[in-house]
Amino acid sequence: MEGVGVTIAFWVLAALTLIAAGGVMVSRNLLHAVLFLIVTFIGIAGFFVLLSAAFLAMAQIIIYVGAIAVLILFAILLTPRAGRGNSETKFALPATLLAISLAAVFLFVIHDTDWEVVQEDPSLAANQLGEALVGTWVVPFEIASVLLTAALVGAIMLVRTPEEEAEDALA
Amino acid sequence: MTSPIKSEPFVINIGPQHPSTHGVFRMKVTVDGEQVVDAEMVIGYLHRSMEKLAEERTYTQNIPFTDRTDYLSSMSNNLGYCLAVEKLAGIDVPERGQAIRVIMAELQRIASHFMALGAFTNDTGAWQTPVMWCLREREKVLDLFEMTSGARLTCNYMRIGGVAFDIPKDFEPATRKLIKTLPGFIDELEGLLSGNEIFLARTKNVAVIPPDLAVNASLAGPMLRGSGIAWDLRKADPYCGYEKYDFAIPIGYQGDSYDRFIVRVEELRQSVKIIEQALDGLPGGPHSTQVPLALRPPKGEAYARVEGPRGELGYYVVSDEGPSPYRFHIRPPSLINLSVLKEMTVGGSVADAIVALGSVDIVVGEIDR
Amino acid sequence: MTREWSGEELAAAAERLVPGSVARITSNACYLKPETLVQTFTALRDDAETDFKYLANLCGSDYWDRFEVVYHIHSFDKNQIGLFKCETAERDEPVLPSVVPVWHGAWIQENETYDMFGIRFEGHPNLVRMLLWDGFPGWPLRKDWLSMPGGLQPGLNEFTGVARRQEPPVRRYEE
Amino acid sequence: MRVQFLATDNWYDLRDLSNLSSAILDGLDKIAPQGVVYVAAALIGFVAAFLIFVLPSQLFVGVLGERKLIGRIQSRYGPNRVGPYGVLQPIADALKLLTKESLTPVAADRLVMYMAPVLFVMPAVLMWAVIPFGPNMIFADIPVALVYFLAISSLPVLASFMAGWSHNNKYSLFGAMRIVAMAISYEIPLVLSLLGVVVLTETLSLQEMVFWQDRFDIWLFAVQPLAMIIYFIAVSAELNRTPTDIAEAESEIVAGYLTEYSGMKWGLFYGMDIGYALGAAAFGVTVFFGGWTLFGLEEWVPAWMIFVVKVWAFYFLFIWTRGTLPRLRIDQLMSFAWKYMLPLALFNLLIICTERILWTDAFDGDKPFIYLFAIANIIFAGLLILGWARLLGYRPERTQTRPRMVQEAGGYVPVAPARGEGR
Repeated sequence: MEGVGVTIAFWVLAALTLIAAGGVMVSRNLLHAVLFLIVTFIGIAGFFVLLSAAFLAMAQIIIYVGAIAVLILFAILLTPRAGRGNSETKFALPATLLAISLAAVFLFVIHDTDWEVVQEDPSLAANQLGEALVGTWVVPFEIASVLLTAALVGAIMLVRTPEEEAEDALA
Repeated sequence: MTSPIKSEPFVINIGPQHPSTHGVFRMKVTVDGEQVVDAEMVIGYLHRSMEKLAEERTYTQNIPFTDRTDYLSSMSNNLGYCLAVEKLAGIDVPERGQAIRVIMAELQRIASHFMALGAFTNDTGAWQTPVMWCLREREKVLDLFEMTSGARLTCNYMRIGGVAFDIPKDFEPATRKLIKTLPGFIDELEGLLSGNEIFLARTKNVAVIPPDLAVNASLAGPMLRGSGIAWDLRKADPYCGYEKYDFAIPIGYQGDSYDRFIVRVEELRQSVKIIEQALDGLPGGPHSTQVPLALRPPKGEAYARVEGPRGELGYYVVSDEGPSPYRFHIRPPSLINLSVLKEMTVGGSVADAIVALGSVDIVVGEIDR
Repeated sequence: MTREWSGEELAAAAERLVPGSVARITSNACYLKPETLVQTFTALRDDAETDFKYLANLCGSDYWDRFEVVYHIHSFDKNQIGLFKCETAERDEPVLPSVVPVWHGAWIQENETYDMFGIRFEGHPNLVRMLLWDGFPGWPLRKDWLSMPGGLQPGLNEFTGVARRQEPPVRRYEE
Repeated sequence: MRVQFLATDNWYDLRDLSNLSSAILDGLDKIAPQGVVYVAAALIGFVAAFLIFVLPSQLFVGVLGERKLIGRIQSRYGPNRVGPYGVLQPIADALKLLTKESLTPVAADRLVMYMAPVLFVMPAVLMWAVIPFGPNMIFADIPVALVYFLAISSLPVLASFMAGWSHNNKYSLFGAMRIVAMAISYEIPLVLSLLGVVVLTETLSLQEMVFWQDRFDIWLFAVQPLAMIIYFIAVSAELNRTPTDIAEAESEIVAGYLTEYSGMKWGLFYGMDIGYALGAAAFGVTVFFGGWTLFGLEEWVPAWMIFVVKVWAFYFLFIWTRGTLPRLRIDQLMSFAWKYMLPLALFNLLIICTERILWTDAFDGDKPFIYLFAIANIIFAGLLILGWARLLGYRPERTQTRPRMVQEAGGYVPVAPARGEGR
């Protein structure tokens, strides 16, 4: 995708995402932080659209905005001290210094490497993505799913109430 | 071990202003997540202290009070009070008066049960469709009341010694027409709801009351019969000639909200049968005995009980030969049926608490008196 | 037809189950002593012959010189009803035993009686004013609580009519 | 693709409105600077899809039609006071809502509370970009239209949660928690049922699906009845319409996440609820009921007319269930989604995949076998629905719908031991 419209869109999206990311860190109310996080996810989905990876953009919105953000909301609601704000901590100064140094490292790396620019338009159709996932990359795909299931079962085991554990003793 | 997810319970007010509390009735529900931990009712918003006012008025002036306690079944209330005073003063009522009283009480039971069934299905979430159907049929019964007593809701039709005035000429054909159409509608209502899977899922095994708790908590009416106790005052202690009519008592299986629903639906059919038999054998003669307005019953007390739509409706009247009763007490079935509110709602979800409250079929006028 | 027990029959049954529990007898009612009230009612409820398992009605009444709590209790299987009473001459702080241990449904009717007459029922799980608000001064259904002239205007928390209070036409209730 | 009867490409041929829009855009392209044409195309798309079709049908089908039909179901007249036969009722409602004062509770989170209706409306408009109204009357024929629709339909859940959370009111918190819990558990059966369609039609774009159904002259709901049923239940749960409207169950938690809203903020939620229902109906029609085609009729009658009538017919299903069914409890809904809908959707996917392979390899894709599969699928659907229900313990014959009758009054009548204790 070329043309002047696309570059304008890129810069607007970049600004939006950065502001939202900043908002996540700065906002006092925890719920506002999650809402800013959702805006960053949508911004990243916008980047995928700009890179004409439409399927990835939609998947990003479904997975991140539709499910993960909602799970974070649940996590916030269920933890007892849900309403606490991001109060000042004495680590504020060292944290900003660390952040600046990290940013410097990233910028240098990005600037230093010579990116190999792909010429033709890499339009990634959904079925190619599907075939790649189940064809060449089937092993990592299966390992990832096994890992996720293990994590799921682990989470449930962690949060079991004493009575449920007692049941195990009987069984 | 990390502590399990702990959510602290908080109190929500299913308050006086709420779409499904059938009037000004407040239930303070302590909720832990979706589960009800404790339920407590706050009543008294409609308290007019009828019992104190009745001590300042003569026996006949008290009859309009009985209309306003349970405004959904004014005929049964009048009947209960008049029976109590007649028992106290030893007045007997002519045959025709008794037959008219039976017809009116049964018509009132049909109208009140229609309102109860409609409101109950409304609580389970059926979007006002069953309640509209039930109210459409209830209108026909109210037209009959308007034809005889002049009023639809608080009829004030019965007097000590009989009924205020005789039934008009076109009352009987209108009632017969109603009796022909009602069973068809009752089957249609039962078809719509009793077999409906979602209605079953929402009401079966909800607010179960075991039979011994039902007896011990002095419940009455459909609440008692829903738990399987075959107790109906019209059969056990027949008044106004109920022993002449043959009808059956419906009783439930395990005392959950669904049983109370099907008991009420079946009672509608039995009432239609009673009205039909009463209309066929309507005797001639006077509709009431002459009773002096300033009635002074002899010293003593009387407790008369009537099977109202919500249960045993008792009137305890003490006289000291004065023109007005010395002590006037109404046994409110709605209030006493609520004595098991905590046992019904604790453990279920908030939605079940609403359905449980709906299955009790309370009338706040009677609770607060 | 429901068989209404006369006073003597009730007293005989009560004496048979718990000797010395009957205070006095009238034509249709039997007065019980407050001390053994709960014990008598439990016996009456569990006894096969009386089988009074169902408390139909419980209400208080004020007879100027004494308070009285009336119990209509009922049996389903034997279809009979009995009228028991329990009285206390105490005027300012009337206390009577609560029958909640015998019949669970009594708690609501006792709350109402306490609300209307001020009769304290000890042994009651949570005796609280149900129909009226907590700060309500006085017990409305008592005979000496004036409802009409000079009585309490609803909503105000202290008596406005206290100054204009006259004595009511006294109507004694002789036995 | 069948060529339209007497198809003329000039702009006044109303059967295919794309001629009109392309004529406008070409004219504009000549005179306007370079970028303006894109903006104009977007505007025309918005006006055509949303303002001409969705908003009027929201008002007349959603507000007036629904209230009149539910009135008829409840044996009463719907609104008939404002204007002839109540036609002006929706406008009166809109004006009333606009002029009503919209309150904000003191302890409410003002920013989030104002943002929620906006975020609730935005996806409702975006949803209509991918819905095909005619052969080339589609705003954005993107190859991932189906996934786009799923992504957009997960946004209003967040807006409702924000609304519920920001009111600082117990009932709203209940509503917010309920809607989020339900949306997650009903999204998976929804996606799986649509996956079956994608497997059969080998495409994610809605226009392609309509062409597929046109080419094989069979509607997908006949080929996959189970997917259609699961779609309908899952979508009515997402939109929380009865029997699953527990998020704003008025009999329990007064109005759920809408309790504190009044005036136009509530109006937006109410209007856009109907907008989403229409969107889900349009999507259902496009995927399962052959979109704008009607076995060749679209050559004579304008395609978008067929589509609009079909959407209103599908919307009638929502009205019908809303008028008759009571509401399920939250835990019943959850267990229904996970224990019943999910396995059925997986079974459906299994059957469709085997049929797909059979169809392409053994019968190398010729037409009559699709009808064979359709019949087989209908039988499978019936068997699966009943079989899985009975497996979960659904014994309808055990519930007695009539009480026991007793002639004599007396004590407790013990229940005769029934054949076995049903669920």
